[in-house]
Amino acid sequence: MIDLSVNFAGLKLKNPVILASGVWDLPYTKIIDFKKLGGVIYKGLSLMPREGNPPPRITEIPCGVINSIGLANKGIKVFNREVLPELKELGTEVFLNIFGESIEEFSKISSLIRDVSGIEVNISCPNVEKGGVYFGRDPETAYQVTKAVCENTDLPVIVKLTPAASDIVVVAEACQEAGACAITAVNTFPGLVIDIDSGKPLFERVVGGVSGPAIKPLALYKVYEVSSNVGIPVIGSGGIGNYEDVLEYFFAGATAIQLGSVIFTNPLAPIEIIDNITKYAKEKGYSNLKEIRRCVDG
Amino acid sequence: MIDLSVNFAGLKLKNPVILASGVWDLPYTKIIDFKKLGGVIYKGLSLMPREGNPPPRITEIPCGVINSIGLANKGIKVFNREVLPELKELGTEVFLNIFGESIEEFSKISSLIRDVSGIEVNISCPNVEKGGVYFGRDPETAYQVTKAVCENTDLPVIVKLTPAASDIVVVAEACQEAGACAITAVNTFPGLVIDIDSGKPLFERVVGGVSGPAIKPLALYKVYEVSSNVGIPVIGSGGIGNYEDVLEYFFAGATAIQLGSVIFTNPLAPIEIIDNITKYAKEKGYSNLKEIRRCVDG
Amino acid sequence: MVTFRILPVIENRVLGPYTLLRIKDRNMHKEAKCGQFVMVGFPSSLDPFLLRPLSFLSIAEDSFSLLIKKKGRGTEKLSELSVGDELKILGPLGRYIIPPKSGILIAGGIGIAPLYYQSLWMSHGILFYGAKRKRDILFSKDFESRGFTVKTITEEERGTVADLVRENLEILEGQQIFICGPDAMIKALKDIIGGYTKQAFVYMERRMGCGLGGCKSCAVKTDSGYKLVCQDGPVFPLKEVSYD
Amino acid sequence: MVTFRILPVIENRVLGPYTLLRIKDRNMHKEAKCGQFVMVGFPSSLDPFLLRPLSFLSIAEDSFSLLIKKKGRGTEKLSELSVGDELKILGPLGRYIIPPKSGILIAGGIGIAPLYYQSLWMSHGILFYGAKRKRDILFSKDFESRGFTVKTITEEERGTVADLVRENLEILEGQQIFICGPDAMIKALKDIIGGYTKQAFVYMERRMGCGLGGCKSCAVKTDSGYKLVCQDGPVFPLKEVSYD
Ligand SMILES: Cc1cc2nc3c(=O)[nH]c(=O)nc-3n(C[C@H](O)[C@H](O)[C@H](O)COP(=O)(O)OP(=O)(O)OC[C@H]3O[C@@H](n4cnc5c(N)ncnc54)[C@H](O)[C@@H]3O)c2cc1C
Ligand SMILES: Cc1cc2nc3c(=O)[nH]c(=O)nc-3n(C[C@H](O)[C@H](O)[C@H](O)COP(=O)(O)OP(=O)(O)OC[C@H]3O[C@@H](n4cnc5c(N)ncnc54)[C@H](O)[C@@H]3O)c2cc1C
Ligand SMILES: Cc1cc2nc3c(=O)[nH]c(=O)nc-3n(C[C@H](O)[C@H](O)[C@H](O)COP(=O)(O)O)c2cc1C
Ligand SMILES: Cc1cc2nc3c(=O)[nH]c(=O)nc-3n(C[C@H](O)[C@H](O)[C@H](O)COP(=O)(O)O)c2cc1C
Ligand code: FES
Ligand code: FES
Repeated sequence: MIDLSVNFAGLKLKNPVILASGVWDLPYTKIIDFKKLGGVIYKGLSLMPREGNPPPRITEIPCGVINSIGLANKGIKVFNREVLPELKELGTEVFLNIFGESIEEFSKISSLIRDVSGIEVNISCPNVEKGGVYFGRDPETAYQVTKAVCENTDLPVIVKLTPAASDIVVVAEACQEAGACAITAVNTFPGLVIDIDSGKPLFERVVGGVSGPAIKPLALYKVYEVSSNVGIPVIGSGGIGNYEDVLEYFFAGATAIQLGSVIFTNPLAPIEIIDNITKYAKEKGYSNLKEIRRCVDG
Repeated sequence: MIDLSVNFAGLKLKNPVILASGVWDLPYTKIIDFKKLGGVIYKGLSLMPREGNPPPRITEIPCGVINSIGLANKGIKVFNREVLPELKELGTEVFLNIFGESIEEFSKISSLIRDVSGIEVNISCPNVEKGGVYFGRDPETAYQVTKAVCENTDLPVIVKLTPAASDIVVVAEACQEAGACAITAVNTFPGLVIDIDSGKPLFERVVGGVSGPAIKPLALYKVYEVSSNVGIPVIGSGGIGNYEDVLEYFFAGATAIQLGSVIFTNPLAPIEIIDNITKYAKEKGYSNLKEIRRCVDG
Repeated sequence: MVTFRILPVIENRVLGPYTLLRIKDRNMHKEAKCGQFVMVGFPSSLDPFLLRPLSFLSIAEDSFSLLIKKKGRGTEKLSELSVGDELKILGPLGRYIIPPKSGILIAGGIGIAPLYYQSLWMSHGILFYGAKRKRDILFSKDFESRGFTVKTITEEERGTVADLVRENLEILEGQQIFICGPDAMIKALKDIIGGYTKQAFVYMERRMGCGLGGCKSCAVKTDSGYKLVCQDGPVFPLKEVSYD
Repeated sequence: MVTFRILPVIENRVLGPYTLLRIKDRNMHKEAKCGQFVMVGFPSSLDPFLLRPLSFLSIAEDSFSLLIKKKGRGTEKLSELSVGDELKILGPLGRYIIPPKSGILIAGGIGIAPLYYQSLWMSHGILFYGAKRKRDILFSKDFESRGFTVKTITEEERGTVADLVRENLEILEGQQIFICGPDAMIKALKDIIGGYTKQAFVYMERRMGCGLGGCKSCAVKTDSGYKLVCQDGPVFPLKEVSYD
């Protein structure tokens, strides 16, 4: 038996494959066997419900997508009542991705979170007016947000960073100092698509967030930068589509990885990737992830 | 007749399509009719010859490429003697892309440039130990380099910026203040590819520069940011592959555009794009580029 | 149950201005219901990246058919497929509707696809059908042979389907109405058939990421906030859909 | 003259462990010379992005052939093409060589492709040819029928082509030698045939961007600095190529 489990943040995931925030919801139980996943991170939640941005909210770009969802969600209270009970039945570790427009909002929402494995703090969404990347670009604000969350929860706190920060390592260090026990690197890259028929930006908010294979080498470099310089574990996110990509992230220093846009083009990718990592380990004669990683360190 | 000419930096280009630095060289005369191009920018030149980085120097990524050439070139003196005479025969505007590891080197090389239409200052290459992005990330150094170049030449000076700057607008403003008459936005994005067989980065220098369609929405956003905030013309560069992409760049505020990696996958793209812009203008009843642009402004 | 599979094209036929693709599959007829759709993509390349939402045109025991209008790169590539080429198929998706035994269908252009499929679940009715040119009108005989009265209009001759409906408003009374067509047509119809909207439904289109309620990208503005085409639709009560 | 065109595949044949693709073209035979190659890519998708360098295997009046070893995604997709599928073709590329009337060819694996093409320009010679398995050895009869002596070796039986050459060193004397195969093989041969290197040449492989001397990516380290496979090569004097 190959042991794919990973430890981080005091947790033990059965494997390193985590569904990223914002790309899936409960209907995916119709097609994915969630019990096989290492974990899932639920769509960004705010204190109050948010409508999200007007459509169009997504479009294709070369080898990827750009979105401007705007963190549409029902708010933490409705979530706790209506969604949480179902998430707890999924049979995998559940993390909540949270978003606030102020430090106070982050404090409040954190204190309302219960019955999950951990929190992922979103200071990296490019699709909102306040908070989001504006917090994640600035090490000082990143520190304060992280601290506020950590003070209001006993759950493990992961902070999800934006590649738009001028120096992502400095931001990661600030989060570590404030009590984060892991870093997710990275959220989407800010991008622009113009509708050539109107000559105007496709999205009402102009900027959108770019994800998918197009950003893989860019995101991988951020993971490499953070994991080479920061002591806490890094969860890699950005353009992962197959097990080879996952290996690249391991070798760049990631402890676990998240799958986002790939499920749009192959909803079975999470399961296929877990199967293929197992197959790879078998073929190479490795019995756990440490041995896979060691092939670089040693 | 459709007039595709553009004016910038006191120059009149017959059309807005410019071949970017580093992707072409004289053998392309075997396949492209250079007389049809708006302009060409020659491969980054330094004061002294540079060997460049050890191979591999390029590889494919999803919808693009990543390179680690390392500014291999023969140096400005050999260039002036051996290459310049041939470039002057191309029948198009020739710009020289220059690179230095110090401000002094930039001064010296600038004073040795003659008989071309202008200079593009490269403070944005990610593939070198010194200079390159290290200069282009910092507004103060960008200012000093630009000033040094402007003081040593009467030619129009364009500065080519890196998307890795924390705030590209601030860098662009610094260049404008120092005397730049146009901005090229942007050079390649820093990225990483790992060879999963060895578990090590594919390139000896670890980081490489990502270009091609994969970066188009990211680069377009940078062009939009710079052109919305800075007075001098912006030359767009990043992932352009067809005339629709060129229109996106126009509507985002670019005055002219550069074609880079596309010629790897379609060396005739520059000519096809010029033909297709003409066709588009005809179909829409526009007689020049101003009218195309106006469809947004008006 | 939703499945994701790689399935082969077994027929590619030009049909008026559109392409009919038939895809081999023995399961869809057991799973799919009225009102649903699939998402379709190209294996073994990351470009084009996203799957494209397409309605069923019809479903047989051994295959199902799609009717495709060339719009951009994806539909263009779909139109060029050869027999034997393979596609990624995710589906069936969307909330199914319970089709009325009889009712009124209002189609504009390619909007005929889901309404044709819906008509297969009905026993009779009336079809109002508008298109650009006369030769773009498809399936008239077919509808008639299955108990439908077909009223057509073309822009090259007389006007839009909204004009046609306006001329026949009295027919709509007391009937269930199903609309599919471009946004402008839906808007116009909403104004025209205001009085009958309690019974009117519309097939909506939005750019989609996942097709499975995950990404929240296919938002349609309704009186009670945004709803999702892939989860709450594609069929919505016309009166709910908001155009302000 | 270099051209860039979209050309159709007219034959896809499995040949041992490789795929032979024949591409319809009436011009290449007028343009291409010994030692050259083409770059090949897929139209209408941005992924895979780059063109792949491939040697000519042979050129007829109405077509040219490539011999392809599956290595990664690009060569895999090439192997799966059907007759009628189209490819982007850029070429002919590289510096041509003047083939000797006779000489020695040393091939490892897929290295047979350019050497087979070169042999078509020669009147006779000797081929040393190594492969993994016996059934991977191609064209032996063909070479022999054209005046070549063929000496083969396989790893499953006896060893590598370097071993074969070591056993036959005396044959090399005074001959022009052309080598194509994996880097490790070239390195080994460089050590073994040191004394004959004045006359020895090697077909080099590097990852390429442009194929036209533009991007400087296909650098090969030589005694006089980096040279470019696509412009100065692909054929280099063995003694120049540096392996430190
Ligand atoms: C539920 C549903 C059912 C549909 N049924 C059919 C059908 O049966 N036949 C048919 O021809 N068309 C149908 N459409 C529209 C079809 O999905 C689009 O025409 C198609 O996605 C355009 O793709 P493209 O690559 O050609 O265009 P591009 O403009 O190149 O596509 C770019 C991106 O935008 C998306 N997009 C562009 N236009 C639309 C649109 N109108 N609706 C949704 N996404 C869009 C594409 O999916 C893609 O992600 C349906 C749409 C929906 C939402
Ligand atoms: C001048 C020349 C002639 C060649 N002739 C032949 C031939 O006749 N038959 C044949 O089977 N192979 C030949 N090769 C090797 C062939 O180009 C590679 O096997 C092929 O590019 C691999 O592409 P891929 O997509 O399958 O591999 P991937 O590893 O997926 O490719 C990723 C990228 O790396 C490049 N790459 C990977 N390996 C090589 C390599 N060995 N050489 C150059 N680029 C590489 C690819 O072109 C692509 O850009 C030749 C190479 C050169 C330089
Ligand atoms: C449609 C969409 C919605 C997203 N919503 C969120 C979100 O709510 N919170 C968040 O932290 N990240 C969100 N993301 C970012 C993803 O979780 C992920 O970090 C990013 O897409 C990069 O990974 P990928 O390239 O694998 O998609 C969203 C991404 C997409 C495409
Ligand atoms: C192989 C290669 C070499 C390059 N060399 C240079 C260079 O010497 N100087 C420079 O300013 N930019 C250089 N660039 C960047 C391009 O000029 C261009 O700005 C970048 O590739 C983005 O455009 P694209 O996406 O159209 O390729 C190089 C790019 C590539 C791919
Ligand atoms: S397409 Fe993702 S929620 Fe509808
Ligand atoms: S491949 Fe571009 S220089 Fe050789």
